[in-house]
Amino acid sequence: MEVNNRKDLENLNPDLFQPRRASESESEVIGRPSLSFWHDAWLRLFKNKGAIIGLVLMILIIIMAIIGPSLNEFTYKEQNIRHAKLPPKIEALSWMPWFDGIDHNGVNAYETRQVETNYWFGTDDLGRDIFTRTWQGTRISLYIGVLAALIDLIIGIAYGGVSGYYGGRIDDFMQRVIEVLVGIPNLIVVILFILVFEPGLFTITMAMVITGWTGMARIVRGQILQLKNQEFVLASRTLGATSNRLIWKHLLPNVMGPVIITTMFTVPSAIFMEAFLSFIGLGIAAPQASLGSLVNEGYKSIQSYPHMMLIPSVVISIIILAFNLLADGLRDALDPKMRK
Amino acid sequence: MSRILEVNDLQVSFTTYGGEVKAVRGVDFHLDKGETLAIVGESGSGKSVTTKAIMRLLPKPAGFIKNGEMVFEGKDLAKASERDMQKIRGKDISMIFQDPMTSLNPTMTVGKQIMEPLLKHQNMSKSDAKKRTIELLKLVGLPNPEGRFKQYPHQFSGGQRQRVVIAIALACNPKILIADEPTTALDVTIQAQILELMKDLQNKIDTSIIFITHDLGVVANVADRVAVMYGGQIVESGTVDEIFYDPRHPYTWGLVASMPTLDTETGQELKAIPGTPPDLMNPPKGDAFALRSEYALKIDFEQEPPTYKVSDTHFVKSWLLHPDAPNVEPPEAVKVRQRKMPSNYDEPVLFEEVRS
Amino acid sequence: ACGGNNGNSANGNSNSNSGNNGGGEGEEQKEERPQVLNLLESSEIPSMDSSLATDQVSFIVMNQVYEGLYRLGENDEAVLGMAAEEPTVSEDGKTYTFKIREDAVWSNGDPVTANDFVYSWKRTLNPDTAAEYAYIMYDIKNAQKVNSGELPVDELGVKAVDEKTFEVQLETQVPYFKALLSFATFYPQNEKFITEQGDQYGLEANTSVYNGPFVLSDWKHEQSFQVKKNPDYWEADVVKLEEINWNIVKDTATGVNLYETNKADTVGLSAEFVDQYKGDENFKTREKTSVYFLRLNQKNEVLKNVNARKAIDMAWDKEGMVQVLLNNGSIPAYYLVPKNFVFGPDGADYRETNGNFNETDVEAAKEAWAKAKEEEGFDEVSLELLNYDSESSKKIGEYLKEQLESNLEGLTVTISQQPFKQKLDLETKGEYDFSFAGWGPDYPDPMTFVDMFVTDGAHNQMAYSNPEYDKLVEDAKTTLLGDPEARWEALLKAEQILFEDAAISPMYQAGASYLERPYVHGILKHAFGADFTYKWAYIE
Amino acid sequence: MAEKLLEIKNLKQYFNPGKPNMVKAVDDISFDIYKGETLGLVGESGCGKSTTGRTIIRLYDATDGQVLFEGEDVHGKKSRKELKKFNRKMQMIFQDPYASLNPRMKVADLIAEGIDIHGLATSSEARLKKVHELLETVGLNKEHANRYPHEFSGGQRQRIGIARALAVDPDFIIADEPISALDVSIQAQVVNLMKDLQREKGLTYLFIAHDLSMVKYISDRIGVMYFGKLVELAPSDALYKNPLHPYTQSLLSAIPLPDPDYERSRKRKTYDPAVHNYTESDDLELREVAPGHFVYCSEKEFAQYKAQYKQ
Amino acid sequence: MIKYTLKRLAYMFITVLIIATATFFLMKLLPGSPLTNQEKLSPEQQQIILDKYGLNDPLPVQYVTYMTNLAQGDLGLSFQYDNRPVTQIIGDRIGPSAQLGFQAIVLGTIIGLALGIFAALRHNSWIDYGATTLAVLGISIPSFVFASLLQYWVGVQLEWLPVALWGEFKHTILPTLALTVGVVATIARFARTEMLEVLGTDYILLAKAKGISRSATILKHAVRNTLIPIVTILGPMTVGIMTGTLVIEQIFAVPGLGFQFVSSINTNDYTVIMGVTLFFSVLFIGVIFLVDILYGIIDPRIRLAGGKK
Ligand SMILES: Nc1ncnc2c1ncn2[C@@H]1O[C@H](COP(=O)(O)OP(=O)(O)OP(=O)(O)O)[C@@H](O)[C@H]1O
Ligand SMILES: Nc1ncnc2c1ncn2[C@@H]1O[C@H](COP(=O)(O)OP(=O)(O)OP(=O)(O)O)[C@@H](O)[C@H]1O
Ligand SMILES: [Mg+2]
Ligand SMILES: [Mg+2]
Repeated sequence: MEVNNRKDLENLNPDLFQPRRASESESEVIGRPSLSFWHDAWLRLFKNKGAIIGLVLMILIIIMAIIGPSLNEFTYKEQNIRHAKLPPKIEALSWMPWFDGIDHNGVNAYETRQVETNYWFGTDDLGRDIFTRTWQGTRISLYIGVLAALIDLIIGIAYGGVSGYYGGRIDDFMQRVIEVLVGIPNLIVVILFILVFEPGLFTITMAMVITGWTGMARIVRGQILQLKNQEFVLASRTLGATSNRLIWKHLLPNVMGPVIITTMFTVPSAIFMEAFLSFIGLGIAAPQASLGSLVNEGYKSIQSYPHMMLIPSVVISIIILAFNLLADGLRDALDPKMRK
Repeated sequence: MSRILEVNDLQVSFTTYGGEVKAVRGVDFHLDKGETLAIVGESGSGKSVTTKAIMRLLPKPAGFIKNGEMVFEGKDLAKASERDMQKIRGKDISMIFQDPMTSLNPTMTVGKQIMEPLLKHQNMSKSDAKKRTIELLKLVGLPNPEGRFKQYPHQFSGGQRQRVVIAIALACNPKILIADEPTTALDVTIQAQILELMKDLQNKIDTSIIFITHDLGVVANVADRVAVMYGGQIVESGTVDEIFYDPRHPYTWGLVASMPTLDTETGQELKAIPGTPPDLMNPPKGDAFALRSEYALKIDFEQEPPTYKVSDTHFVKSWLLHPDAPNVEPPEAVKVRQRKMPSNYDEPVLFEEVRS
Repeated sequence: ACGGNNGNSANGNSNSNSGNNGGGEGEEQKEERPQVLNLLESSEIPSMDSSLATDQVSFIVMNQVYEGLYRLGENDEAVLGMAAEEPTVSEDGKTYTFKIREDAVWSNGDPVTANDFVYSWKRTLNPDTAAEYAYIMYDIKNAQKVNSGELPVDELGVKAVDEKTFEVQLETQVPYFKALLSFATFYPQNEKFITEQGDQYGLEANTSVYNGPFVLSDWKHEQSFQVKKNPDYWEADVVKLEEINWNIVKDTATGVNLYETNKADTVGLSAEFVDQYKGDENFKTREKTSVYFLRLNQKNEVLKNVNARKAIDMAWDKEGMVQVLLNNGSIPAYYLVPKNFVFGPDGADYRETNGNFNETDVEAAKEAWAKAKEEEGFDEVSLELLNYDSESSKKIGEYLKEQLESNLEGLTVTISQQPFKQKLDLETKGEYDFSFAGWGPDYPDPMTFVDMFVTDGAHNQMAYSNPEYDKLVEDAKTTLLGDPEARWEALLKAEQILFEDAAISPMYQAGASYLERPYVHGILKHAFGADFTYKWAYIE
Repeated sequence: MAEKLLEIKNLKQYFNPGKPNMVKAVDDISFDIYKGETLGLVGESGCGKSTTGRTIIRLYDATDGQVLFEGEDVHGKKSRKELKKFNRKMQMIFQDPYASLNPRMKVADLIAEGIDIHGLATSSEARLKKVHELLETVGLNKEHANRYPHEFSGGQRQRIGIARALAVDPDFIIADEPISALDVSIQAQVVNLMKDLQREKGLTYLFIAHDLSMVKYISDRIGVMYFGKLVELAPSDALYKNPLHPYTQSLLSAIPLPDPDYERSRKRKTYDPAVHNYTESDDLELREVAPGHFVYCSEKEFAQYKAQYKQ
Repeated sequence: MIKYTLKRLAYMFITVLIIATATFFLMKLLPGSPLTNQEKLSPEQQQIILDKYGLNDPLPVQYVTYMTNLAQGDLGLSFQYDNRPVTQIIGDRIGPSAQLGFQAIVLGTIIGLALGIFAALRHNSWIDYGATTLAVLGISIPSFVFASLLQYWVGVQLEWLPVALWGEFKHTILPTLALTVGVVATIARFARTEMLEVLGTDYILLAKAKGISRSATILKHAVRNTLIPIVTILGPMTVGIMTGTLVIEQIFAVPGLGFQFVSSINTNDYTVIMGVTLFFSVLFIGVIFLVDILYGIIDPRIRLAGGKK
């Protein structure tokens, strides 16, 4: 039997061996600050580099969409045919090969054509300022994207919510309707819709919504189906909560996560779709511009005046990139699986 | 009885966004051949992490072994290469997980999944492996093993799946079987069957078992020895009788007293442990259990307790065994069970000082 | 033909020629270069049935594989085709008798006979065929009545006197009749073959039969088509090209890239590419005879005012449009009948004689606009420009809108962009304010243009009506036929009246820019009918 | 223990009736619950315990049968107001401490939900005061009111769930496995709390669990369910001393108890429904073998059990 | 399973019916007829043409005729290409679109899977970030932008491959690549997420605990389970690609169906528009159905349970 008591253990102050009970508040205390779900998600989002890049890009783009068109003296539709097809020139960046006002063939068009004004992103073939048009187009594209996403969201939540909440025959029927709708290739529907109705911002948006909402509805329904049998919903029901209260207090707040994520993915796909429509000539009507129509216009000059296409293409890509990064980040931040 | 595994001062941490989670904070235990060691403790106390560390299956790159050695047949598993570990896993040490519903690959036939370790470790031919697999299925008590061989996991009930998982774990007659809450997801009747089955098999192949659970009933049923974990440390360990009939640590008291037995009178209060388990991101100073203990001493809030030996097999990590500590009465529920253990020393002996 | 779509599309028309071996050793073996021409076309051949064809692609291909009594030669001269010799013409100039070549055969070996013409023409005019271009034959006796079903088909003034003698009777004299005969609608058709093929006739390379310098040897729909030299052609010895390949490419950039990689011997250029290739030695431009103009719908309560119309015509910068937007050799038009198209009895260009009308003058335009406002009592007005979906027309529409809106106060222009056919439909129904229209000649006479705007004319479509104008046109078609000078005068006068009324606002006379390899020679380009003839083309 | 609070008569709950996947989750069960008692309900997973509870509280519409609360039928057509009254008198505590609290709501709002629905507080101060009281009742403190559920441990959450149920001052609480998802050391917190509350407020419980020792500890009487049927119902002691139905015996023998000596000597019995040898003509029903001790059996078995009981 | 299949078939049938009806009436809303630009035709002749297309009948009769013909697989005659049946036009064009679509899907799926799985295996390494960035870029850059860059650089500048046109296999390479980018990006994202999920499951842990090597664990256990959910997106994606080819077809002068669709829109060729729409719809529904069946075959849980729930 070894005795290996150590000195220091023997010489402890006997006072230390007085009983001391932790108070109840001490043992039940929660150390960390109170965080709501959203706050928590927000913090998580901020730890995601990609999402932050996306968020910053998106904010920049939105700011530019708001102020960009008024940053210089031109309007998006003002033409000056004598200044057509000028390459980009920014005085401050003139050391950069892209913004020195020298075109594809190495000619300084500003000098040869004696143009005094600097067009930051150059001009198009009607002599309109591409800088102004790009941000104007961004505005329109965002508008279409966000509007389409919002309408999707509203219809999707309403439809999916009703279908999932009431269940049974109603759900059965509503699901059949969706099943049928999903069977229709959406690009085709969009094209037909635009053919039949007067082309314009609203038509384009509606065309995308026509079949677009089914995705949202399915997601919402799935979530609601899951949620409505969750114990917290049952608990509320046993307390005598009305459907109204269940829906607004318990169900909707809890589907918001997936809904937001889906919406974030809808925006870029709507923008993409608009670009696509523009490309086949069914986009927004001139002289209004969307990023898609700008790319489409520029596409024809890709070899001679690459700036006309590249600039809006880059902006589209950035928007889509930003939304995707942010959506990815949100998914990570909001996904309950990632919690705990 | 020979030692098959010895774990010394095992420390495991996870790096997370919030900081380092010190999930296991210096754990020592050993396992003898043919015995069953039960590890109990509440959720989050580090039971699974300890066993995953032994298998070297900590989720990478977040989890890592910070310190300590795990000597298996003279080899320190903490330093073994991944290749060596692959040879040991499934062959010498195998593992059963908690949830029978998710631990089988849904797209592979059950037969194939059982055959895998056989083919890998025993260089069997396919037909031999198949024969052995069918034997195993019979062994774990599945009727119609030939037919079952070709079925997929979803065609099995929960209890049957757990049997399959056990069959996989036993395929190569492992020296150590680690069972991480193998019955928690099952019904009591099925749980009883599975426990019987495991004991049965242990007798047949003389495996050592590490059995994790937080159900004291199960512990009483299967264990030879018990280790009680709290806050990433083993606070008390001993033979099953020592733990149930002569517990010394206030947390063990709490555990034992919080369970009613069939004899507990309805009027009698259960001994609840108040509060919540410690946050392992910032483990409390001193004794992790002090905050929730009604027997806490001032020193508990300042200095980590050393380990005392109550008998050759009974270790307790608590200041209450210090000679200067006041004499405390365990709760009623413990007192009624308490027995005099013949192998106890006269006085607890300091076994080991706190490692810093 | 109705202009509009074709002339404008990016690389719509193309031409010529060959040599896809483009490698280094090609140089010393210049002679070795195969007689193969590689071309691009922007759309599929809609029909190989000469009765039904209406579009330029069909016309171009048919012009190579079919042949009428005449075909267009150099300088749009009508040269003998299936006709063996110049016809005998009756005293009154209304009956023509043609001898068909003895050696003219169909590619299936059948001889080309007088009956082939009789059959073809009757088939075209037979109302059951519903041929769009039937009207071009209305100069033939009873043609209109036959076509509208008033008379049986057999009453048509054509007949096969014998196997190789074909007689045509006309309603009136037609000064440009020979040129007209080169037009696709007047091609012969092999009755036996067509009856055999039934519905399938003209739908595939092997369900058509050919009598031209080439035969259609391969036709992959919406992809490519190919003609090969016709060894049985009566003048096969002058045909040097062995093969012409057309690939269907809609995208100009793709076309240019194909040219760059020697997959095409010539490619049409859109404005953007003109800038890029302007300095290229193979860069060429060509003036065309189609004229584009704004139809001003005189049913509109503002546009019915002549001053309003004048204002619109004069208010915008045509020069800028042509140079920057079109940038393809098009020239601003201040007229209806194009330049270098028809020449009077005195040998002078119609255009030279009549000069320009209503040249751009923003100040004058503003004055006229103010006057119009006063006369019609409006202050602000919104007009809809009916436009169609082609790249350049969209651009022009945008340009016009901006120009007109900034120069004419109180005017708002909205643009209604429609698919081409739909736009035509709306025009026909008169449901528009003003529209972007074009016209290409069907035969070499000012009449093909002037005829359009007579009261209730099929192509008037804008409710323009001036009895004086109508009278001049009517006279030129009837009483003045015997007096070329007077007739010419009448046609000149008619255009003058049209512009006094500012009935339309001309925009530009089309041009085309293209790249063509230097080894391509002898492609004939025509002012009317099919755009190109490859019979005499060769590679060198 | 005389007064019947709740009478369940021939309750049936079938899911997907008429379809091939029909489940007779609760198949014709009858029992009474007396005022102030705790009735335990045990049985293996899927035998219909939760369904029974949920049907009683009207989360499901019963396929057939009656639930009388203080003599009034809870099922059947009721006006909104009457239903609300029941909602106040009958409450439920759920099994999963993670799923039973809406993660997007603050603890205060969760607890106050019943107060809001039934308009039990006249002002927001009163509401808050009530919430604080309830928090204290379940051993939490005021500061917790403004927190979100995910910040709490399982035991704390379960106590919040209890506070929510208590907010409407119910007479009767159905506790559906309120402790089985909790850690051993925490379980006692909840059980003690429930017992204290019962004593203080005179509550009646239907306590659903599959852990027999806990059920025995907390219940006055215990019902054993098997495949949608109530097979045995008896006072807790009687059930343990004299388990009659072979299924009850098997269940009891399967549950490990925290006592190594007992475990070493334990003999497990298996249950095979075939032992009954029921025939078509057997009239199966719950029969009172001894006072208060009911067993689901045939006439023949009844006699047998009676004989058995005597010895 | 049979019942499930029949039920699905019934829904498919209803869907097609609805689409056919909707397209039919939508087209009737549009101005224009085969007569446009034929103002010189006499009314009698116009009647003849209208009769040929059955356009003189009252709308309900037209509808019935259309549906009856449809039932017999007759989609009518093209307005634009005189006398050419729409079915024949579709038949001629489908080949190239199908080939491009197929190649793009196969290639894209293979690359996408490899990329996604690799990224997941090297979670949070630069490979992961690289692959993720690539994937996001892939869906951010419109395919036509990518196509024209490909054409210019690979075709014109490097002269490695034909710039455009159709015929030999080499002609299919650039358009396939242009289409593939989107597929790669989508699949890679899916595969990565899915793989990460699978790697976190208990059965992967169990496989490791069996001592199976990492590569075998991944190949035998992880990949297959990753593939299963990906199969479900293949259906809609295939059709997305097929319709999406229209722009690519235009740029590369490929005589495909998408291209045809756009030309028909530009020429108001309603019968062809209707035909192509219907064709795409049927294709879409069919593919989704096939994928579901395939899904059942791959996933034993569904295969044996009979129909999914
Ligand atoms: N991958 C991980 N990342 C971060 N922390 C982890 C991870 N895995 C486990 N932990 C932490 O380690 C601690 C011990 O976990 P462990 O899984 O060993 O608990 P346990 O005793 O097995 O509990 P249970 O009874 O619930 O299974 C917990 O605090 C847990 O939060
Ligand atoms: N909403 C439902 N639809 C269909 N079947 C259901 C539904 N709810 C429960 N069931 C079925 O009814 C039976 C009884 O379920 P119940 O949840 O009441 O069992 P339980 O005894 O509470 O089990 P556990 O101990 O697992 O909670 C089970 O077979 C279950 O699958
Ligand atoms: Mg664990
Ligand atoms: Mg339950």
